[in-house]
Amino acid sequence: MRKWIIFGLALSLSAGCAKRDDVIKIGEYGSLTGTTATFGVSTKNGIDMATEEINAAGGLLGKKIQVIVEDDRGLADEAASAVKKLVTQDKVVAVLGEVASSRSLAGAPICQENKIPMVTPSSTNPEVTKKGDYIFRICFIDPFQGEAMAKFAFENLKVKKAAILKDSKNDYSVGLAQYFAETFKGLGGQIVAEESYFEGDQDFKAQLTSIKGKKPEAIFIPGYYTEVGLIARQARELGLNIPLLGGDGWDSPKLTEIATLKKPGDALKDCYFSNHYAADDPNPVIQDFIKKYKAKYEEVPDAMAVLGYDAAHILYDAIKRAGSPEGAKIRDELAKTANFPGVAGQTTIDSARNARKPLVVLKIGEGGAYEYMATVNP
Amino acid sequence: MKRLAAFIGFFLLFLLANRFLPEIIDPYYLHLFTLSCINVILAVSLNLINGTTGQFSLGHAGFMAVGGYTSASLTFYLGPKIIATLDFLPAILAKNFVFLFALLGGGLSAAFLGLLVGIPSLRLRGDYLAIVTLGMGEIVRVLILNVEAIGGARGFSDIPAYTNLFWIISLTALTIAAVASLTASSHGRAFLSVREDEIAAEAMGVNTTYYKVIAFVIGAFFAGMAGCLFGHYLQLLHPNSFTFLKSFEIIIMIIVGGLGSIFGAVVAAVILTLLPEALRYLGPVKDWRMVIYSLALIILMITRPQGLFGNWTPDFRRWWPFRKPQPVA
Amino acid sequence: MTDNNFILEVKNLCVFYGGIQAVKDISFGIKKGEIITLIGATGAGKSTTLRAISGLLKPREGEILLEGRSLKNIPPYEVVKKGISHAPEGRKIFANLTVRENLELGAYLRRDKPAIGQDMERVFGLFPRLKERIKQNAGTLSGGEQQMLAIGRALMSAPKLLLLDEPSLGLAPLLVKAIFEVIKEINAKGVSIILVEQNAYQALKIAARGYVLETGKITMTVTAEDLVTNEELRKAYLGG
Amino acid sequence: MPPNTSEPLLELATCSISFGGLKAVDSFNLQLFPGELVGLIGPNGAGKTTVFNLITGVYKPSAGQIRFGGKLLNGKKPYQITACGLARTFQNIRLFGNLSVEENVKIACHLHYQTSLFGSVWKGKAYREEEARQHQKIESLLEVFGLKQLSREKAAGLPYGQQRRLEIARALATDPKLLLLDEPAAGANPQESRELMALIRWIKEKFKLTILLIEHDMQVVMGICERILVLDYGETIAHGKPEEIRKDPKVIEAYLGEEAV
Amino acid sequence: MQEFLQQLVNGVSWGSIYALIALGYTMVYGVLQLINFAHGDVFMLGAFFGFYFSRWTKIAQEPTLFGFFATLLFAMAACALVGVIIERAAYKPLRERPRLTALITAIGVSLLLENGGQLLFGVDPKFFPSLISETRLYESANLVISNLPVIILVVSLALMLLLRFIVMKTTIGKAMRATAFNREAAALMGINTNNVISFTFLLGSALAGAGGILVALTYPKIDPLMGLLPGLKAFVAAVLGGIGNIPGAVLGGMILGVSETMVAGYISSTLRDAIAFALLVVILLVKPTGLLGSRVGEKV
Repeated sequence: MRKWIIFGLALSLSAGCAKRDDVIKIGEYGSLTGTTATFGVSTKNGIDMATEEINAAGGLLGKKIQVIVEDDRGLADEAASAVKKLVTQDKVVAVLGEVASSRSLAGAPICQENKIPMVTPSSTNPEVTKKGDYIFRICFIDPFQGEAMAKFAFENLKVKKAAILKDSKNDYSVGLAQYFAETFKGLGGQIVAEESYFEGDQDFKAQLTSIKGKKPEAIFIPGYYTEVGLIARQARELGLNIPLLGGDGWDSPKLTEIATLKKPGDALKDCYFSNHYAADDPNPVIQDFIKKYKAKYEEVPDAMAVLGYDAAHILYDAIKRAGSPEGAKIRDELAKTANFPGVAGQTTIDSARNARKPLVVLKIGEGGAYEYMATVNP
Repeated sequence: MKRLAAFIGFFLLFLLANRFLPEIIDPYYLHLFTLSCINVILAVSLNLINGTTGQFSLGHAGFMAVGGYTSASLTFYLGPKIIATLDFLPAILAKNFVFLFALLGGGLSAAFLGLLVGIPSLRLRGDYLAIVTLGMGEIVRVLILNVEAIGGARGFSDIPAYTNLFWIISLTALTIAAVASLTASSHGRAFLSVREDEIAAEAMGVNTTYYKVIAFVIGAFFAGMAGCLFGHYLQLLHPNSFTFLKSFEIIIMIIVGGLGSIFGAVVAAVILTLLPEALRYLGPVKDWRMVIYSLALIILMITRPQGLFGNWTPDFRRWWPFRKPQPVA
Repeated sequence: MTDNNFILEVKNLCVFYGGIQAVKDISFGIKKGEIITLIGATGAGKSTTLRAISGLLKPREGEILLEGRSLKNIPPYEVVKKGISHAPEGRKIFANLTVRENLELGAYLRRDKPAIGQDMERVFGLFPRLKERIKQNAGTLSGGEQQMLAIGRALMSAPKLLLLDEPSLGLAPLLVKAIFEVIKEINAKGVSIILVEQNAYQALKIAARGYVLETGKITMTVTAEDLVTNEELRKAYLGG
Repeated sequence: MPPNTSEPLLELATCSISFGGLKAVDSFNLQLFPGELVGLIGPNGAGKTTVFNLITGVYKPSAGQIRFGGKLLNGKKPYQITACGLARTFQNIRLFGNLSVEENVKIACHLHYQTSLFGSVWKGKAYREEEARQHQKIESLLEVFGLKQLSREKAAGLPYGQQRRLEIARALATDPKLLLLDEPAAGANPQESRELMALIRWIKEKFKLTILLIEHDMQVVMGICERILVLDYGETIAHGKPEEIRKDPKVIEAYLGEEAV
Repeated sequence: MQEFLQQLVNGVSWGSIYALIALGYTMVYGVLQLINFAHGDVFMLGAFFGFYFSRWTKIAQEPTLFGFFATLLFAMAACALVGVIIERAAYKPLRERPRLTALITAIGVSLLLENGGQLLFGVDPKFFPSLISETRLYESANLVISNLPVIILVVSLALMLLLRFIVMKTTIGKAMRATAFNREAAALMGINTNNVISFTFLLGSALAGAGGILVALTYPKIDPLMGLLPGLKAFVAAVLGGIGNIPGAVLGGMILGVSETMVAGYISSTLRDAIAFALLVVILLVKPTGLLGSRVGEKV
């Protein structure tokens, strides 16, 4: 009985909290369940950490930040429902989300219509920010990473014949692959094979065998770590010992863990990927973040966590500068964001509301450790 | 004549609803209403195939996808041209004319796929048919992933927002009325006879081949229109929305409602659309939303295996105040 | 009704199918070594009574006593263990199994291998046709052979009491005769039999008593003599 | 042998079919003249029901021809054959169990239904008139079979005897010229059998039917059939008037047995 | 030529995984005519049981052959238990109900295991320890054969023979077939049909557990939704081979695996699933009961 009273009290308390005017409500929607839940949860971890930091430092505009999180199960229509609820029921002042461009595209028109700023941490499809002047992104768009890795492969690694293995179900992957191929061919290189898989697949040997027969010097795999780890293993099992290249989807401690044949990360030794930051960068913002993240979640942050963290901070910073939780003012300040010192680099929002920031190329070395290779500026 | 008057009456009523409801009702509830209506169309149309005709189809999401993508291509690529040639009409009429055209295009393309899927149903039964329809749905999805002109893996975005309350309400009403009216007719009994006993139905002179295929065609037609409404509402179509899990969702609706009961399909479609949303207000145990949803489904099936309404369809005419008194038998 | 000679006693049995009462307050008994028969029109409740005895249906009221002990709440597979074997209406043989496997399943609960073998030989003695087809799938047998198999299978559990539901249904006149011969033979070996039959004339000829069921109630208890004496009865139920 | 010399209504000429190498029906010949009531008997597995399935198009004969009113039925689908004026009942009753008695009969009326799919959705005047006509026809049919009070009952919930009757009523609703009855008396007690015989005779006159009948109940067969064919192992072993069949030694040996006579 | 051989090896090893999961599907279907959609999720549980077991017992740190078998047995036993619990709690109350109802319940159980799994195990993928390390049995420039796929193939074939033996030759197998054919008649033989059905689930779920471990060894990324796609594909494989037929499940799995691999290797990897399903449609149109399936023609 006592338990129930306490439970009831807690409920009414939390309900009471929600009604108080001394909080700033921020909405977040993401895939907390479903096939892409791991990305949504990482993003949420990053956002939670940023929020706690701000609240611990006294909050925003004298108020605490309350983040209301809604799950969209990785479905576009549920994303629309979640955003509709956040915007019209919870009356949030701004929205953070989504990881996947398809869900961001479902949420963006609703935010735009209601004049609520939306910041997506990691939707790379150029269409997303074209939905209106309230929609922002703080990650690279597809062309930048694809071009950077193509240049890196051609110029630094002297690769002349490359193969592509992309996730056809994932717009991020398809986009990167497209721009990689265009740039690489433009430089004079040759794409000898273009194969694809679907997110959730486990066996890639057919594609890898076929690629092997075409004798490329490197394979560009712009996928997520969830599949890339297995791909790397299977490539090595088939005796395909050429460098694999990828994008920021690779960044996760799980990647090298899965890509382990004999020693940790050995299946990915001497492979390269583009990322937002290098873990060995002495920059205190980065080191501080990694330390705190490890302490809080007992694991190394992945790219999604970093982007979630940065997105939240960039948004909170804009609210602080706006001095008011009003949508139009927040939007104006978001648009003015310049050289924001995020973990994922110095971020500037351009006139198309996309992020301009440098990327780094990392090499996976002995024991799965990342080594900094190069910085590419937009 | 009376019928025509009723139609015009409803037409005006729906127009009024379209004009004034958004001002009265909270946009979030309106949004849920819209999604519920789309699911009602899907459930009622699948019920014709699955409940009335007894053909176990797991490919409804495929019909929806084909309808959605076809209509979106029409409004996206052809729409501006049609509107340009219709410049003598007020813009709003021209827009809605294009949408009507898209709805029909979406419905007919899905109906054509329904014809293709209906043909295997002549040879296959039960689980084998289910798996073939499921396969067809997956084939559709994979093909969409491969066509760049309709967005491929990125999804088809920038679809004009043509879906409004008028279309939502009138198509939902039309679907329910048409399927209910058909089911209650002699043709409807022919569908039922296929479900009950194909051999006996043939022996009684029912062309089971025709009725099986036609059930798929009609069901797919309405599902295609639902896909059209869906795409022009979200302004986005993505292959991930049309996996076999979507087909499962619709199947769950009609079975929870009571297989064969149109009324049940409608109620269950609404409940199952709202349930996951209502569970958002769980507070501390919000993370358990989908667990609770699945548990609720299992418990409901165990406690009410015949579905919420069994085979029962209320006789709405009885509640109609102007009905002629019927002689007591 | 406390006669200890009763191998099975049914007291005030009421059985419902859903909301419909199929058997209304019937009582009867069968003594050791007897054949009794339940006769009456289709839907009178004959099969329902048998299904209640073998545990396939749960009676709502009343008692079924096997050698004085109640069979209440005993599932069908336990009832078999207690010595009641039921050859159901429509034969229900396992069409995808061979004749031998069907017979072996009849002896599913028995562990005494040699005795099972003997019993199987006995079944073949009764039905030589089955022995010829021992390796065939039961589904390929003709209707008459399937009926033989169903009875043979029921015998394989070495029952004290055999319930036979319409063994002559759908069989040619010649076969009907043969089946009734076998039933007499089985009974001669000491097995008590409750026989449900359409063919009341044939059934009463070999039975000690017949109970006439009408819409779930026993309306009459008759014997073979009544066939001769009671004109009414003959017209209504026994034909000709 | 035939009672009249007019054209046969139904004619099977050297029809054969086999399943997995086993000849189920071998060179079967049958001529059925308008207005006849013919019985088809024989031991289990003799191929009687197979003959019905051949006539109604459920199976396709591997050889031979089937003609109905001079029209070739080979290759026609069951529903097309029914449309020609041939209706049947089934050995193991095949009603539409979950539907009402009335709906069961209505489905059989669908054959002569004129209104299009769209018309029946719109439910215009022509539709309503047709429904009314259909309703009347069904009412009178159910009346004849004593099922009128039960017209709203689920078919599966009827007692066995009434199910059998409903099946015949349903077959009649297709307006057949020829009725094929597969063991209509199975499971009936003598009293019911007698009633059934009367009913069959009556509908034959009333609806001007020709009837082909499979039956094990010798009382029924001998009582109402004008001619009888005896089948064994897919072959016709005897053919004639009931009293001739009763005495035929081949029939007694294969089927009837000494006592049943 | 060697590339083709390599693709064949890839296809067979991928197909044997489908076969392994399909066996469990077919077992349950054969007896209950129920598509146990939760089967793929029990397979997932098998992998997770193995994962946690090997971590707690420290087998993961120092893999031994004994440790591998201990993990395998633990996962099989735990899955068998889960399977029986699912059957008793969710399916048994619906035994006399239309099959579609049980099917929806099965989907419900599947959703429950997936969503519950995401809550319980977390949504991020886990790395399954290499209990058996990968070694190469044969290696040339263009053809590599490793031990794990061979193990899976051998296990699938062995299980197929074992299951066939159980079903065709043992008393419980006879009881299973009798129960499958007619539950009521089986009960009249003295067969406790509830126990037979539970045993079927026990067997099927243990198979799924074993499958989970073996697959996780080869593809060591495990997550709560890992059963979704292989489960569906394995079901397709079972139907392809003729559902309810044990050798059919293996044949169907092999055909599906090899054709998927060949399509991806030689035609188009984006169309892989489309062509796999198209193949299914074509085969079923030609032979509506699957390759080895047979159905007693309906008696009219």
